[in-house]
Amino acid sequence: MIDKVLFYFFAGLAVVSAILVVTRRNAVHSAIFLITALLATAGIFLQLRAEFLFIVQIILYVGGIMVLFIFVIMLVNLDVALHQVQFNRQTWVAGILALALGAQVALAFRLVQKNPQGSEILRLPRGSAAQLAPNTELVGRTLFQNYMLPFEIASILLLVAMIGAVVMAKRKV
Amino acid sequence: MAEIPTANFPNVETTVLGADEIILNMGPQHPATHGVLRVKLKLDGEKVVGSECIIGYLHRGVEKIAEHRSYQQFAPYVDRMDYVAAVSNGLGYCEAVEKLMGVEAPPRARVIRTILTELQRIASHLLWLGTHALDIGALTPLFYCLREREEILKIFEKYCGARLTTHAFRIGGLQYEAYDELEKDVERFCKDFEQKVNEYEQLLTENRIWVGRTKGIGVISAQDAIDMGATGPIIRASGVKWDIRKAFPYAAYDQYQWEVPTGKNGDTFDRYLVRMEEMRQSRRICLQAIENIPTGPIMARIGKVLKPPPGEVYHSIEAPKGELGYYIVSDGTTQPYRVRIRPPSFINLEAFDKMVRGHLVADVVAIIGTLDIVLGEVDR
Amino acid sequence: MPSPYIPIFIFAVLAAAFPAVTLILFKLIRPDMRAVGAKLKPYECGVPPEGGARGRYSVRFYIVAILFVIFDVETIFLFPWAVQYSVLGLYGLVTMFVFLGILVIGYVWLYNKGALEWV
Amino acid sequence: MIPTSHYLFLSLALFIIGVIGVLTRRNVIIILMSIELILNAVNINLVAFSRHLGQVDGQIFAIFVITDAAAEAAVGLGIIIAFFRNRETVLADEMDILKW
Amino acid sequence: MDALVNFFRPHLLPLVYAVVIVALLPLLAGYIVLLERKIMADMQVRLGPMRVGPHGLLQPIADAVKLLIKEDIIPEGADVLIFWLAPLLSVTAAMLAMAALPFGPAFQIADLNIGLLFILGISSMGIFGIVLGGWASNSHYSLLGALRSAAQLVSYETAAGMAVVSGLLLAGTLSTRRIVELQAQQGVWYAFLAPVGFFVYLVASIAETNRAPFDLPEAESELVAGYMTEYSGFRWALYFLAEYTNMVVVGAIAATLFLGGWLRPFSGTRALDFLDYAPSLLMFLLGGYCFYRVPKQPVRVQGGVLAAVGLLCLALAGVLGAVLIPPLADTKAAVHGGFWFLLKVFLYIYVFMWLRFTFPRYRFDQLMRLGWHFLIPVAIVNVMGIGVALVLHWQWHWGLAPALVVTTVATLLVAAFLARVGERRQKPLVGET
Amino acid sequence: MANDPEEKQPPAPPPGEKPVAPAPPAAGAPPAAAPPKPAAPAPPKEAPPKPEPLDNELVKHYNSRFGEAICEAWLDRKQAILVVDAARLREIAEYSCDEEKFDLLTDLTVVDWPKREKRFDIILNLYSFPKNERLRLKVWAGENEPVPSVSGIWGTANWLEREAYDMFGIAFTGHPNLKRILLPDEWQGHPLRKDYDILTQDTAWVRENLGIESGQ
Repeated sequence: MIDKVLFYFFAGLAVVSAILVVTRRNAVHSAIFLITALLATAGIFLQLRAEFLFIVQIILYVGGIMVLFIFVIMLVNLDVALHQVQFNRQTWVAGILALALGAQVALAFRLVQKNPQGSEILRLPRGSAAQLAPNTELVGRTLFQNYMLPFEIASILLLVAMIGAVVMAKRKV
Repeated sequence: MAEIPTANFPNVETTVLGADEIILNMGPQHPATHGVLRVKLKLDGEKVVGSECIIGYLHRGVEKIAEHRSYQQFAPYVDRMDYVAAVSNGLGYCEAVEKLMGVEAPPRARVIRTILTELQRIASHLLWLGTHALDIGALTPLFYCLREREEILKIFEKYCGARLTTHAFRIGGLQYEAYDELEKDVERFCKDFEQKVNEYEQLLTENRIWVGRTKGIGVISAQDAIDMGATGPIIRASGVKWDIRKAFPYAAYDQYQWEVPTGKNGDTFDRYLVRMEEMRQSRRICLQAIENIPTGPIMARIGKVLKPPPGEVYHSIEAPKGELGYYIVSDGTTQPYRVRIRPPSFINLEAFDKMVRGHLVADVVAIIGTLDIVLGEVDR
Repeated sequence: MPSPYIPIFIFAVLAAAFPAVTLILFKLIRPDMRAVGAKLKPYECGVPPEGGARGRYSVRFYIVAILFVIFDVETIFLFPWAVQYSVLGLYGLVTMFVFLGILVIGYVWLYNKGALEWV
Repeated sequence: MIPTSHYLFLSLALFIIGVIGVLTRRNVIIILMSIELILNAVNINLVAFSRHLGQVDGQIFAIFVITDAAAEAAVGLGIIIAFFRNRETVLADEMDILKW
Repeated sequence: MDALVNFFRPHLLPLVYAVVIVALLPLLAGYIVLLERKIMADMQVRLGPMRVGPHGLLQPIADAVKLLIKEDIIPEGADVLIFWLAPLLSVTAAMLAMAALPFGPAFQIADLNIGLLFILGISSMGIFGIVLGGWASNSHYSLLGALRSAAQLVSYETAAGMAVVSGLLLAGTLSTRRIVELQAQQGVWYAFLAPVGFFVYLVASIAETNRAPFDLPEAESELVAGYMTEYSGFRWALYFLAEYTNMVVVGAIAATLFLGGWLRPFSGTRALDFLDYAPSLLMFLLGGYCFYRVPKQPVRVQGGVLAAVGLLCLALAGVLGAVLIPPLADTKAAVHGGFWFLLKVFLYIYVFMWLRFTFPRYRFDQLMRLGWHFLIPVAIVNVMGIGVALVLHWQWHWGLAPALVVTTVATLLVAAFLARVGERRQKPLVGET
Repeated sequence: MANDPEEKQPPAPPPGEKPVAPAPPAAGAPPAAAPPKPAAPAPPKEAPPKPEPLDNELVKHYNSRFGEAICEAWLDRKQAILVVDAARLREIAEYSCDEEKFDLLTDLTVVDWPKREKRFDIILNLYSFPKNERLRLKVWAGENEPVPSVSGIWGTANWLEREAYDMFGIAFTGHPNLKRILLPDEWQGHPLRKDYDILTQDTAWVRENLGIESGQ
């Protein structure tokens, strides 16, 4: 029961905040709602027994990336930007496209659930929560043993990002 | 300060997006501007590319007041200019009027004047040190300094009944005879003081943060300092060995042995060192002076009503902040025709813009502190 | 939700509610004075502010934030590694050496370019 | 026990909101935020499957996605800063030159 | 209803703790402020607060009442919602971080699998309270202070995180309780095994809590009050509460990870068991001193208050002493654990205060340089150094002590090198004559 | 570093470092100065000095260089005063600074004599580090007569001239930023003129900007 309550709470929070993110005029407000959405997602992760990911979401996404966003918003004088038109003329197109996309995926779900043959796709064997148990330890072991190469490549990605971003932002390097 | 020539400051890299800079206004109600100084800073990021001092918030028209008071009546007013060094102000004024009248204070009066003025210099420097350290973030020296300053103020209080705006001297000499234990009090203070100064130095001089915050900050070369008319510790820290007490000795300074400390780089750290050393030298003068206070009268023979002959005189003394000059024009009446005060703080403050460019906002407070201005004197 | 998180969740609600409730409660209790005039002006040392306050600030802040994000990611990878270090042993050490080594190259580059200097 | 499909629908919703944001907003920063929303939706999906299968791999992918998001945000915002410095705007439809 | 009761039953104790923490934390913060003022006064040859209550003991309460009923001003042009929200965010984040702290073997809201990361992560969210509060105020000083503050926090967070990792390498778990238990088993505090890590954490945590000599964001001589400039009354108090709570949090992290948590000093040494009497004795002496001062109070009421405080101390002494009696020995660990833990946290905070009253303030670029040019590389090297030491210990069967000594010395050499390089690179801002 | 007497010092230090121990006063006269160059502290007790004409080396230099432009020269209380022509002030100032080494402009001020034809004395108080002597330059200027600014020669003059403008309304030509310094920009009148007093002061400004009644 409590699980359900929490799920709907977090999911609702995430969706409402997400909607507010794309509709607020003021970029700072958008950022705040994005933070809320990300925190709600972190809650969802927690519910899904991804403790480590929960805290990664908070430290990296909320405490890191969003700080970056807020800094940039404050750097690019947004008081001026506030008086400009915030939405472009693609709104309708976007709405229709999004609806079509949503309908398509929803339909696929329904079809899959109705159709006994196709249902195999979603009837993947269900594992138990206990298998995710000492979460950090598991993540650590899997990350460093099975995904060692992607991990090293990630460092190259970070290196490139670091250099690229600094080159972009700094006038004279 | 219409346009800021950034071209002269090659180190100033434009780090802000776009062309426009921020104007940051510090003061008049700001914790670090020592009163009601207002500084408008043109910032590029956190770097100062230009500044403008806006003063006059404390302007009382002291020079105008002088024209409507008799010579003696005006004497207490000068105490209110540099209110942390009232004794020095009074000394300058009394000596200027004496010079205008062609009289001279008796030797005993001059020695006592010297002692009190040097104590005042120590007191003023102590207050400077405390607030300067506080600006840079060291909380504790302020309280130590005030503790020592308190001892000096106690001596003043015993001598003339007032602590801050003392009006200690009269034209022609002294009103009050030195109280019985003056020598003992001064000696006791001076004995303790040596160790206290060393204590402050221990707290600050070797401190990496303090050195980092003051070395190379607010540099002003000897040439610039002379050009900007800076006097007192500022010019000495730039390497000019110049002190009015040596150049044109007044009071009883010619009787004592002491040194004029100078610095090399003219930065905030050197000014700090110079002032610290000045305190030691003042202590030295005091110790010499109390050893032999001449006996005799304390007041020259002057009438009750002062009527200096027509003419003019300029007299200056080495106040704690620099050259404090009085230019007095007499028209032969009992009231001065014109009194012009050359305030050291005012003119030293003029060098502020030169010192501050290219530094960070945080250095602005260090530079204001090192200038040791008193707004009562700047604005008069 | 894993069970230890339930008290934490409740604690979070409490911790958020406590200041908010106090704030509202005392708003009701204290005498209601509407501030007027100069009291409402933003502090600018006693003079009217010049230019909007939400102006632009040094891009250095942004560079610091970027570097922080990158190093933060790095730190996050260190945590599971540290926790599993007794299992990973030498292998883990070498893996992390390579990972940090690549980033240290970037760090040295930044250092030499002066990107880490504030002024 | 909440069925996995619920999480997938949540993910879908966030994804679509993100897409709408990307398509309709003019402010590049908000577009980037919408992209973060999309990435977030992906993460929910990954973690939901990780839970469903009882395998931790999905979470590892999610960590990489977040790493990627950090890199993307850093570079993306760097580009915005560089662009803003030259054109004084953050509106996407005014970014119509390839070189300045 | 039953369902609800059943649901809460297993969490009853943590919930009580939660309520206790939320209720006591503001009081604790208030008394830390009082203590700070007293210590400051002592270092500056004065008395400090003496008026409200005996020796100013009721000062925090008077302050709190004053702040609560103070006029509440929201400046013109402020973003009202965010202005409202920001201090709440700050204080909530700071408080929430306490959830995973082990105040004693028994007193902990939740022992999480990711405990330490949880504390670090949640407390890092306080940055939003600062940035948003500064932004919402619509004032130069606030925004500049906020940005500085944020830049400072993020700069030192990395160093702090790395320093924590160096401790974690030794422990191998993120659970705060396990970390302390492991230190008890190994019989040594990690501050001795990873001294460089501890030092880096000490410096970084001072910077992260915005304390002098790193109190740039609120350097009153430059930025007036930094991000708090426009805040007054209770909102301002909330920021203060957040700051002091953060001090407790970082102190608690340091105590847990590096200083043996709730363990008594030399907890493993039987010969030093007499130290168990110390807590009781300390409280007894404190209570005795209070009673000694009672007759000297100028006002009756003050004497009464002091007597009450003395009684409280004696009661605590009684409790701390009673658990030494064999029948109550089971509770000894819990009661004494709390005492030692709080004592360590307090000593850690005392170091903060001591530094604050001794040092001038860094300039912002110097602060950044210290963080980025020195602490972060040293922290990285330190992590690798401890990693190497552990591999030497496990794989090549070196003794742990020699291995750690070797790597620590190597780390220190690197640190010295970095300091040298940094000094050489330091350019004057304007042309020096 | 501080008190080492052997410290290097760009401009020569003043002489006069004789620790004599004179019981009587009058010991003050600086030694090194040129013969008639007193500029010293209080003279001994005697009749108040009358202004006496001055004709020493220095004045001769000035006379030979500027001739007519040096109107008068006298000694008052043993202090040298040189009255020069306003039109050539700049030139003379430059000469004083560069050739005669009066490198410090100690003070610049004004005295108002409303009954005189040229009502203002502009007074420049100069000091020379190498010679350790003072010199006072005086310029007579009428009510609306422009006076050349010397702020290009001595940086100090910038604020001092602004103050003189603020207090006396003297328009210095060539000053980079001549505006009021102590009083508000919109203030009416120049307070240190003799015909300005508390009854004629700008009460309107005070009422308008501060919302109080000023003065009497």
